[in-house]
Amino acid sequence: MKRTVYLDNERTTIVAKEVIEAMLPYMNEYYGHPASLHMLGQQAYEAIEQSAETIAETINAKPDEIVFTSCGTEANDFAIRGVAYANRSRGNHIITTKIEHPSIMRITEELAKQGFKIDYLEVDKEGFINVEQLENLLTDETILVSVMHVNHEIGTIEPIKEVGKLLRERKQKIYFHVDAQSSYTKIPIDVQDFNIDLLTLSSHKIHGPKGVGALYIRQGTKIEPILKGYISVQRLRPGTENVPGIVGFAKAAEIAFANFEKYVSHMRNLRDKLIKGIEDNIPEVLLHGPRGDKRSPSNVNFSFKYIEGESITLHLNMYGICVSTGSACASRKLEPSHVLTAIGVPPEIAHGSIMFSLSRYNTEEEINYVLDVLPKVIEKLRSISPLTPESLKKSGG
Amino acid sequence: MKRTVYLDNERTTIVAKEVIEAMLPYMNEYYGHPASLHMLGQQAYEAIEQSAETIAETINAKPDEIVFTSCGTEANDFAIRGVAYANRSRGNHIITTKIEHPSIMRITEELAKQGFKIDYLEVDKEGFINVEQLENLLTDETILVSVMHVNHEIGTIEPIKEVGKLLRERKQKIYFHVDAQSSYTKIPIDVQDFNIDLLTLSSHKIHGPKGVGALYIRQGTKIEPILKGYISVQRLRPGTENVPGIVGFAKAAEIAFANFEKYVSHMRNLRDKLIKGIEDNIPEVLLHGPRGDKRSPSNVNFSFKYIEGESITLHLNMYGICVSTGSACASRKLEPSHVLTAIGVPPEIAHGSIMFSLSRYNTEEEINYVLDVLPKVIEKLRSISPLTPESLKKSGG
Amino acid sequence: MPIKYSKKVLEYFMNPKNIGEMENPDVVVEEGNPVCGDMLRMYLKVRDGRIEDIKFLSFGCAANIATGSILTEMVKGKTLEEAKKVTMKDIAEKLEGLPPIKMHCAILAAKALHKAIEEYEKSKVKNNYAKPK
Amino acid sequence: MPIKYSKKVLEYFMNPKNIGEMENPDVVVEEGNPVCGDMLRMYLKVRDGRIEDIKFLSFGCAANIATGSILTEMVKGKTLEEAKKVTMKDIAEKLEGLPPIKMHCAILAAKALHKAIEEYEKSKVKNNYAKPK
Ligand SMILES: Cc1ncc(COP(=O)(O)O)c(C=O)c1O
Ligand SMILES: Cc1ncc(COP(=O)(O)O)c(C=O)c1O
Repeated sequence: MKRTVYLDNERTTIVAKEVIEAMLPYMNEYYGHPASLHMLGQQAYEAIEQSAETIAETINAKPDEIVFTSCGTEANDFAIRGVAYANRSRGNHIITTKIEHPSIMRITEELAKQGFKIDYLEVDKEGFINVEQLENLLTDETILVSVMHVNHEIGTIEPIKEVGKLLRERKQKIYFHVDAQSSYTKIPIDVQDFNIDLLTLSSHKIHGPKGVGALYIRQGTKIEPILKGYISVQRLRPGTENVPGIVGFAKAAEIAFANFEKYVSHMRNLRDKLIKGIEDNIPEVLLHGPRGDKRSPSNVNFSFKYIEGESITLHLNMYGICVSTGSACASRKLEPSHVLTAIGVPPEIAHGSIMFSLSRYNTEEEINYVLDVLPKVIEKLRSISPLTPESLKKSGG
Repeated sequence: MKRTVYLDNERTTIVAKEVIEAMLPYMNEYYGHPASLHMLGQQAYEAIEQSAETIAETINAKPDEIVFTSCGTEANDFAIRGVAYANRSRGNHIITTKIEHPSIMRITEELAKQGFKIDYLEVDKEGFINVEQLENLLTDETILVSVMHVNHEIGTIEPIKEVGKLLRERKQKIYFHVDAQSSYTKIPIDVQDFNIDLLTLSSHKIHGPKGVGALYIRQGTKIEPILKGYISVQRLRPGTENVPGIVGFAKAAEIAFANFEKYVSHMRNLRDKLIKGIEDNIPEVLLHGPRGDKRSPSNVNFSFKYIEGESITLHLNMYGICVSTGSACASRKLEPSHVLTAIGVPPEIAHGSIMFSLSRYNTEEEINYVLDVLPKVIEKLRSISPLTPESLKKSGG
Repeated sequence: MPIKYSKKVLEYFMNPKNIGEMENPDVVVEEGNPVCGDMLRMYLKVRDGRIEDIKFLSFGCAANIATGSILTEMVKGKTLEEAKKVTMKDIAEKLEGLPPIKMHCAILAAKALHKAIEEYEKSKVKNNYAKPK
Repeated sequence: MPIKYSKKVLEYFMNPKNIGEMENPDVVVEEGNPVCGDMLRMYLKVRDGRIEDIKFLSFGCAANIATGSILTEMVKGKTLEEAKKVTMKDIAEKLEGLPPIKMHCAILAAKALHKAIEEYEKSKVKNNYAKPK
């Protein structure tokens, strides 16, 4: 009955039709256990090998440097704790940023409790780290640097390549981890060129199925598995592999890379249309993150002043528009987005933030629909808000 | 072209048609992130809740006592290390058996390295533990007992209820974990009646998709998560949930329990037909594990003397028959099955073991086909073997 | 656990009651703070010890708007003494439940009401003292 | 990693060559042990310093059968000196590769052959000494 306009693609995406089709035979035809000797087992095993090859190729890695996990969160945990524990004898210092996804932050908080020393890089108003600050923080004890490629809330593209270059020049080995979940299939990644040792990918962000992630681990990296059970056929990650999921992930990557330029420029066009439309039609808005080429092609994030994001989200939902908010009201901890806080957005404005994240399936017509609905919703909520430009100036932190 | 007779259902199973159908809408319709506020997110969230309810009901538990994982291996790791770490202050003694699945054994080996004291219960010639031995091993330091419900290789049904009763009578709390992967949907489980605190289940063994397992955790159990990342909507297990996988798992359980008696007696009939057929038609064979009601309805495991299991497996594969072997030649460690070793099978006989494991989809006609092919294969391999009854008697360990 | 609202909450959220500014109220109070993401302004008009009119403005989430709506509905026409007895539990119940993490919205609404009544009573006392002619 | 055999290995496994007992061999040797899961019995008939006939029996995996087959094919008709030079690497190559975990099968086959030749040569020396009439 009601239309759906899905603009929450940074959270998760629809599974592509071709991906589902690629998965099905591994559920009801080649459904054997990849460690089994018989035909159905061998086919499952070869599917894993083939999928690793596909994924590896997209980031200029080797197939046996890809380990499939159950999600990006697990891959991040694996990368950070796996390297931290395996290299503890060399040092206990880890550097990351203030705007990482919580799946990294929880891990570094955990490691801090265990005696690791964690430094969090500051970011500027657009969300960029400062490579000089990173350089100044490096010590002989530093074993790992983790910097995300693209920020998942505000779309900032971090200077990964410069970080890789800096670390390459150091005498001692400092492992470089990149969480590439928000950039994969949207911004080219070359683990050789960028000097990346560990890279996190996730299937459900690229029109693949939920239940699969991957960690690229450069050959020779000292790392410890974090799940300790019995190995099936993959090294370092125990348990029966999610074969159809892995096949679907690879298929999703294949499709995205076969049409990389087309999909990305489509998203970029919609992004710019949406940004312009909002700025032209709604007063008192604030775009978070950079503009143009330094911004992810799929990310739009605005604060609508004087109103609160959960209310906006739920109102838009009534019109079939699916978005996310960085408001405290929508978080389990009742705190506004740590990313917005890190770029200096005051909490009362952060509460009014809405992330619109695009996929290749969105259309111009959908953006028009949003640009029709959104101003009404914002106006309605502002009409019942006690806040005004003046009241906001008076109210303190 | 060639027919397939799949008898490797202890390793993994075909995904049921109805299960695939139940999963699809969560890939391309209700594909939102379960933590998202909008409709597509709420639907995903409710699907997880609903699935937990379905699974919980089948084992007489409450929905919020079910935590979904990525596989049974992870659930086993979570149960054992999670409880061990969280209860270390109370004691460091854990009791398990000599015939657990490697996904348990690797964990207890790991814990032993970390200073835990692990006792492994002996089993008799049919694979049964002795509850008296367990009782004698209990100390004030014991925090956890882990005994599998049904052995995955030889189908022995362990006296779980008696173990639960024994532990219930102790003054101090001793957690009881049961790996029920080989029994779930085949032998009734009641976590209240059996006094089980933690129960491992896996989807891909019951005609559900790969990539999903579950751990039942009794309310009030002191347990620590083993993956440390950001929580999505489930407690204790971080990462974006595999929503379609979870839905498929629940659907698979639902189907199996709706037809429990029918499916089980079908498998039991085929099992007995296969056992009788082999014993009647092939000389010098040895059934591993118990007979009758004390044996899993889906498990048949024979050694064919004087020949080796990998060869048998690959020969049967040429006829489209998919089975597994406990031979050293098929293992990564070049050791025969630790289960067969534990029940006292000499290695040269263990090498000739073949597990035929049934599902509800197998037919009598398939069993007839196997009983037609198998004797020829065994004879052919015996005709090229240097071993004879006499030579085996001479050869030593 | 994500936030799961009852149908009633969503109904009141989409069609809030007694929302808007009020001309010539007897009292205006604010409760909460935009910095925390939740704020309510409440207007009260009292006649003969009864709440003749009550309105509110909301900066906040769906629960904030819904609790404000239901509370104002509940107390409109009631005596001040009756209104004082309304608790956050009553509000949550009328809404057919609130997610635990959103109970603070019911508290906020109840607080605003109690503060408004208090201020009204204080001002009356003051007026009583001021007016003896 | 599961065991992944080349097509050639599977071909030789399903259709093994030179397999079976031999009547009146010059030598019979065994290599390996059923306890370890791999055992080969090899029969050799030599004429004029050349391997006139060679056969084997196998208790073991597909690789065991395939390596025995290919090796016996490779050396049949060769001189003993030529046969001695055959290594496990040659065997694996002829089979278009063996999984690393299965290289021990090629070693076992090569060992059996070398042992058989050695025994043959020993027995000839003995016979030579025994026969001088
Ligand atoms: C940047 C980033 N890292 C990590 C994650 C977590 O990955 P997953 O959802 O696959 O567990 C996400 C997605 O939520 C993300 O956007
Ligand atoms: C008894 C038992 N426990 C644990 C496992 C491991 O579970 P999974 O294959 O889901 O990782 C298996 C299956 O291989 C099993 O049979």
